Amino acid sequence: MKNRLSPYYPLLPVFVAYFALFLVGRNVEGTWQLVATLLFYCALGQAFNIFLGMTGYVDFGYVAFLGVGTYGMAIAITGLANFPQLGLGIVAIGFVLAIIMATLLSTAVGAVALRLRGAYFAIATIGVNEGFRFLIEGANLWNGSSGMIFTAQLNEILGRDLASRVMTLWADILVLFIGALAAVVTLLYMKSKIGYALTALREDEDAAKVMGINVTKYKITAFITSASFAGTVGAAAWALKTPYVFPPEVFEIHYTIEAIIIVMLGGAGTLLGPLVGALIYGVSKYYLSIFLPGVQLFIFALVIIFVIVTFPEGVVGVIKRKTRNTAIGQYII
Amino acid sequence: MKFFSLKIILPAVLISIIPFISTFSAFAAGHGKIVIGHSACLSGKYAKAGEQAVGGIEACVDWVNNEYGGITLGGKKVPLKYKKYDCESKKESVTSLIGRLITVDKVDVVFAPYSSGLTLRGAPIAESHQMLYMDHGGANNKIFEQGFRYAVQTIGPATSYHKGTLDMVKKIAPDAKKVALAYEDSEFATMVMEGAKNHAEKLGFEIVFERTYPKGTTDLTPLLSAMKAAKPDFVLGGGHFEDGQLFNRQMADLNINVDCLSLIAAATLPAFSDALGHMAEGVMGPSHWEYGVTYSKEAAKEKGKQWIGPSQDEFVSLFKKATGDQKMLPDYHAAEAGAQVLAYVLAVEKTGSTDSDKVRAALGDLEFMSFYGSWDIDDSGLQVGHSMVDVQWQDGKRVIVWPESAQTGKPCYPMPTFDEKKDGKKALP
Amino acid sequence: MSLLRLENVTKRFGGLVAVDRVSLEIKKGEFLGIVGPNGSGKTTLFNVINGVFYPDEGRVFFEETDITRMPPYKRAPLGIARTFQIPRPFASATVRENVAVGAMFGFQAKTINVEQSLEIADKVIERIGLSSHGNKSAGVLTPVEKKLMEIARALAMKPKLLLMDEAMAGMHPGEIDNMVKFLREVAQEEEIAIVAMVEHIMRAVVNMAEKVIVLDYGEKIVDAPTREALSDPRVVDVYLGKGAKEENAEG
Amino acid sequence: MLLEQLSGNLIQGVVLGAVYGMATMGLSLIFGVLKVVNVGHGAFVMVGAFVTLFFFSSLGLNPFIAIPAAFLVGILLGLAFYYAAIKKLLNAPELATLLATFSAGVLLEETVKMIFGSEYRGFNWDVGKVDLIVTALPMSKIFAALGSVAIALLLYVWFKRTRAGSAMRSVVEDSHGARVCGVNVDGVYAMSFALGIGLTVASGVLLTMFIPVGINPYMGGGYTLKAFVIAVLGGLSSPYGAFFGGLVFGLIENTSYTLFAFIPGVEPFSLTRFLSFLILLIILLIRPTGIIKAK
Repeated sequence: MKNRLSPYYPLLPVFVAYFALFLVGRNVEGTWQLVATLLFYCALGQAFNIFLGMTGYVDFGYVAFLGVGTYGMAIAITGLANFPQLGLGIVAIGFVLAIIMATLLSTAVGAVALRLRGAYFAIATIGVNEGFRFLIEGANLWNGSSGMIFTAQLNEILGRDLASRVMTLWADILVLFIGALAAVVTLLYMKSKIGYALTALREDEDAAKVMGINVTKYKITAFITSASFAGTVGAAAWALKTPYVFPPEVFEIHYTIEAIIIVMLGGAGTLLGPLVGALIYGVSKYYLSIFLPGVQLFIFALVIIFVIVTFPEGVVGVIKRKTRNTAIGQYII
Repeated sequence: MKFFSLKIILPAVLISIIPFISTFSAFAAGHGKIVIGHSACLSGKYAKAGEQAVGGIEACVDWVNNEYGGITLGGKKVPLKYKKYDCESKKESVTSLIGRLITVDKVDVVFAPYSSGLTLRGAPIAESHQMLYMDHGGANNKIFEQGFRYAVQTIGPATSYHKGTLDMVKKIAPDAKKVALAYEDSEFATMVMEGAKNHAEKLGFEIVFERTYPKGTTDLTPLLSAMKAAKPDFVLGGGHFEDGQLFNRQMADLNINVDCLSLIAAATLPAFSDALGHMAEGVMGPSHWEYGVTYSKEAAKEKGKQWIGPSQDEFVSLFKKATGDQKMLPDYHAAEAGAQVLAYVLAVEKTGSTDSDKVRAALGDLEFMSFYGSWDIDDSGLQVGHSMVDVQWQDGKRVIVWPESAQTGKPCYPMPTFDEKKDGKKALP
Repeated sequence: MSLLRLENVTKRFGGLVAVDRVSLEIKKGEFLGIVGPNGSGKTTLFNVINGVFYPDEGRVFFEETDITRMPPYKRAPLGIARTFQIPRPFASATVRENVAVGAMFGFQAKTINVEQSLEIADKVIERIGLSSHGNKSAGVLTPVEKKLMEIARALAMKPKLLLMDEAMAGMHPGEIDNMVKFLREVAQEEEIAIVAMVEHIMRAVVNMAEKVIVLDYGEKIVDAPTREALSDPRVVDVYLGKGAKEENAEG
Repeated sequence: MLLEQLSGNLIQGVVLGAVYGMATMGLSLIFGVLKVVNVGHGAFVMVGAFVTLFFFSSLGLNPFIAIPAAFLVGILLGLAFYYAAIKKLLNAPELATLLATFSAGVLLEETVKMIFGSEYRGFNWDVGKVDLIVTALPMSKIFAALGSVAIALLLYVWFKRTRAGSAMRSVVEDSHGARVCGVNVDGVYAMSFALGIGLTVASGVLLTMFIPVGINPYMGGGYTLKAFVIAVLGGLSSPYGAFFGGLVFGLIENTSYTLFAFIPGVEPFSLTRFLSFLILLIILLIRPTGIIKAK
C-alpha cells in the first residue's frame, strides 16, 4: 500500500533547497543580498515553468507580467499613502492588485495569443512587453515615462524601521515564499487533470484535442497562473525591495531571457528544474561577474544552444530519466 | 530512501554554498585605512560611464594617498583604499554587491552605481546599515525627495541641465524668442525638460514646440518635420548617447536650420563628432565638467572657497595612469566621481571620524571647490553648489563657451546652416 | 437509432474536393470498414467525424444530436475515440500516463478522477499486453507498441464509437490475428462501434466488418454488406486492382 | 500645414517602407521554407550595420560595396548556424528552434560587443539632398530605397527563373510533395536559410545607409519587433508579401504620428509603437495569412 503522502515527496528537495538558502543567507555574514538574488531567480524560474515548461509555449513577453505586478504594488503604495493607518494592509492590497493586474493582462493577451499555435504564439508575444511599455509611456498612464519613486511613501506608511526591514529582508522572504508556493502549485497541477492535459497538449496539441482535452482552457489556466505568480514576484522583488518603477526597466526583455535560460537549463516541465537552473545560473553568473565580467550573456547563449541541441530535457530532466523507477526517482519530477 | 535523495541534494546545496564560503576570504577592511566601496558598472549598458567613473575615483584616490599624504584622522595620516565590484548595470547585482561591500568588506562609505535607477536600488541597503551612500551618477531630483538620511549627491540635478544654455541665448541674442523643446521620454530627460521649460518661461522665451520621443527610437523624421513647421529660433533636447546622434543627423537630413542646437548627454562626447563629421559643427551640449574648465586654486581663493585636489592637468594624467589608456580623456562621469572622493576626504577630516552619521553631518556643512567646480548640498543631500558648463563643437574641437567664468572660447551664434557646413564652413565665433 | 450518421458531407481544400457528398450510418456495436487508396479522402472523413475539420456542406449526427460544428474536445466525452495513421503518443509521458489521459478526458471525463484514471489505464494496458512497458516513456516504444498503446488510450476513453486509422498497418499476420480477436472481444463486451479504415482490403478487417464502404476520390462508390461489396465489380476493377484480388483470394 | 506635414510624412513613409520591406524578406523566406521563426532577426540586421561601418569608416568604401559583402557574411553565418543547430532541430518542438534562433541573436550581439565595444557609432555619408517642397530627402535615403527595390526585384527574378528558385517555391507550397517529386529538400532548407540570413544581413547595410547613426550591438532589438509586424502584414511566409508589408508599415508609422500628435497629453511616438503591436495581434487573430495578397 502506497503512502498517501508519497505524491508530495518531490517537494522535499525543493523545500530543503529553499530552507538551505535561507539558513545560509541568515547565518553567513554578508550573503543575504546574494541569497536574495538567487531567490529571485528561483521564483522567476518556478513561475515561468508553469507556463513555458508545462505547455511548451514560449512567451517572449513574460517580463510584462512582472512589470504590471510592480505597478500594482506601486499604485497601492502611492495611492494609499494618505491612509498610513492601514499599515501592512497596504502591502497586502498591493499584492492583490499585482495579481489582479497580471491576471487581467494575461487574460487579454492569452485570449488573443493562445488561440494561435507555437510559432505564431511566440510572434504574438514578442511585443507584449514593449507594447505595454509604449502604452504606459504613450498614454501617460501612471506617470508615464517618469515612473514612480515611492520610498518616501513606504517610509510614511510603515515607519522608517519597518520599511527598511521590508526593503532589505522581508521582501526577499516573500520572494522565497512565492517561489515555494509556485513549486507547490506546479506539483498540484502535475498530479491533477490539468497536468495531464498540459503534458498531452505540449506533446501533440491536435491529438490532445481529439482525446477530449479543451486545450485552450488548459493553456489559459497555465498562462494566468504563471502570470499571477510573475506579478507577485514583481511586486515583492522589484516594488517592495526597491520602491521605484521606471517603465523601461520593468519591461526589459532581458528578464525573459534569464527566465528562459533558467527553465531550460534546469529542465522544462520538471518540478525541481527551475530551482536547479536558477542556482546554476545565479551562482555561475556571480562567478562570471567576478572573473570574466561582461561575457555572461555570451556564455549563456552558447549554453542554451548546447542544451537545446544535446539534452533538451535539461539537468533535472536527465536525472529524472536516469532515476525513474528507483528510490531517488520518487523525489525528482 | 531519504539518504539517497540527500546524495543528490547535498552536492547541489554544497555547490550553491561555495560563493558564500568564498566571501570569508574576501578582503576585509581593518584599522589603519579607510575604504571606499563601489558597485561599479563595468559591463552592461552603462559600461562606458562606469569605466570613466572608476578611472576618476582611482585617480583621486591616488592623489589623496600620494600627493595629499593620506587622510588626517586623529593626528595620523591614514591611507585611502578603493574596493569595487562590477554590477553589470543590473539591479539584482547592485543589491547583492552593496550588501557584500558593507557586511563582508566592511567599507566606510559606499559609492552608488551609475544611473538614477541603480542608485535608487542600492539606497535602501545602505540606509538599513546606516551607511553613507554617495551618488555620482543619479541625477533624478526625486531620489532626494525620498527621505534617505545617508544619501548625498555630487552630480548636478537633472532640472539644471539646460539652464546655462538658456541664460546664454538670452544674453548674447536678445532677439531670439522661439524655443523648441524635444527630449527623450525617460525619467531623466523629462526632468531636464521640465527644468528647461520653467527656466525658459522665467526668461520670457516663447515655447513654440514641446514634444518627447521614446527611448530606442530609430527614426525621428515625423517629430522633426513637425518641429520644422514650428519655426523655432533655437532647439534644446536630447536624452542619451544614441538619440542625440540621430537627432542631429535627421535635422540635417530634413534641412532644419536653427541658430542654436543643444543636446544633452550626446553632444559632449567625442563619438558624437566622429559619427556626424561636419554636421556636428556648432552643436552644443551641457556638461557637468569638461576638460579645459578654468576652475583653479586661484579661482577658489577669489571666491573665498576651500580648495582641494589635483589641478585639472594633474587629474587628467592621474586618470590616464589609472585607466592605463593614454588616449582616453576623462569626461564628466570621471570628474564627478573623482570630486566625490575629495568631498568624502574633506568631510572625514573635518569631523575626525569615519562614522557615517558624523561624516554625513559634516558633508551637510561642507562647501568647497576642486577641479570639478563648486560642491555644496542642501539638507536632503541634493547637489546645489555645482553649475554646469556648455560645450560647443568648433572646427572639430570642443570649446567651453558658457558660463563666461569658465569659458575657453566665445560661442558661435548663430551656427552655420547645414548647407554651409557641408561646404566646409566652420562654427567659429 | 443510429449511433453516427453523416448526411451528404462535403469537404474541400481550395479547389480539391477531399470528401464528396458522403452519407453513411453506423449502429451501436457495428463494425464498419472504410476502404480506399491513399488520397481517397478517408482521413479527411475521420477528421470530419471527430471535428478536426468542419464540413463545408452536409451534417454529422451522433446519437441523433447534430455535432457538425462541435469542437473535437467536446466530441470525445460523447464517446468518440480515434487512433491515428501514424501513432501520436505523448512522447515524454509514460505509457500508463498516456492511457490515463484517455480515461480522464473521455466518456467518463466528468465523473472520474486522476487516481481512477490510472487504475483504468493499468487494466487496459494489461489487457492489451503492454504491462511491462507501463512506466516507459511512450516515445521509446517500437512502432507496433505505439499502435497498441494508442488503441489502449482510445479504449480507456470508454468510447461508443472507435475510429481506427490504419490500425493494423505494419503488424505481422500473427499480431493482426491477436488484435482482431482482442477488438472483437472488447467491442462486444462494451458495445463499441468500430470504424476501421484501411488502404488495402485486408483479410482481417474485411472478415470482421459487417459492412464496407469504398471511397474513391472522395466519393462513396460502394456501401454494402461485406460479401456484396467485395464482389462488386466496381471495387475490383476500377479501384482495387490486381493485387487486391490476389489478397482477396487468399482469404 | 497639416496637409503639408502629412504629405511630407507620406513620402518619407514610402522611402522608409521600401527599406523596411527589404529588411523583412529574409525573415519571411526562412519562415516560408523551413517554418522556423528567426527570433534573432534584429541581431543579423545589426551585423550588416557593422559591415557597412567597417567598409565606410575603416576602408573608406562606398556603402553600396558593403551590400554584396554583407550578403556573403550572411550566407556564411546562415550556413554555419544551420548546420550547427537548426538542421538538428527541424523535427524538434517549435520551442527548440525559437530558443536557438533567439540565443543565436544574443550570441551575435555579445560577439560584436566584444570586438567593437558597445558605443553608439555612426558615419557621415553625405551625398546631398533633394528639397521637395513638403519635406527634404537626403540622397543617401533615396539610394537605400532604390537599392531595396533592386534587391527585391533580383530576388523575384531569381525565384522565377532559376532551378534553385523554383525548387524553393515548391518546398514552400508543399515540402512533402516536393520531396516526392525529387527535390533535394534538405539542400533547399540549407540554401533558403543561408539566403534568408544573407538578405537580412544585407538589409542591415540598407538600413544603415538610411540612418547612418546609432550603430551598436543592441540596435537590432527594435527592428525585430517591426520585422514581425511587417512579416505578419505580408502573410509571414512570402518574401514579396513582406516587401509590400514594409511599404504599408512605413506609411502607417509615419502618418499615424502626425495624427496621434493631436491628442493632448500623450506621447505620439510611443502610441505609434503601441499601435504597431496592436496591428500585429489583430492580424494574427483575424487573418494569420496576412492582409496583403502577393504571389
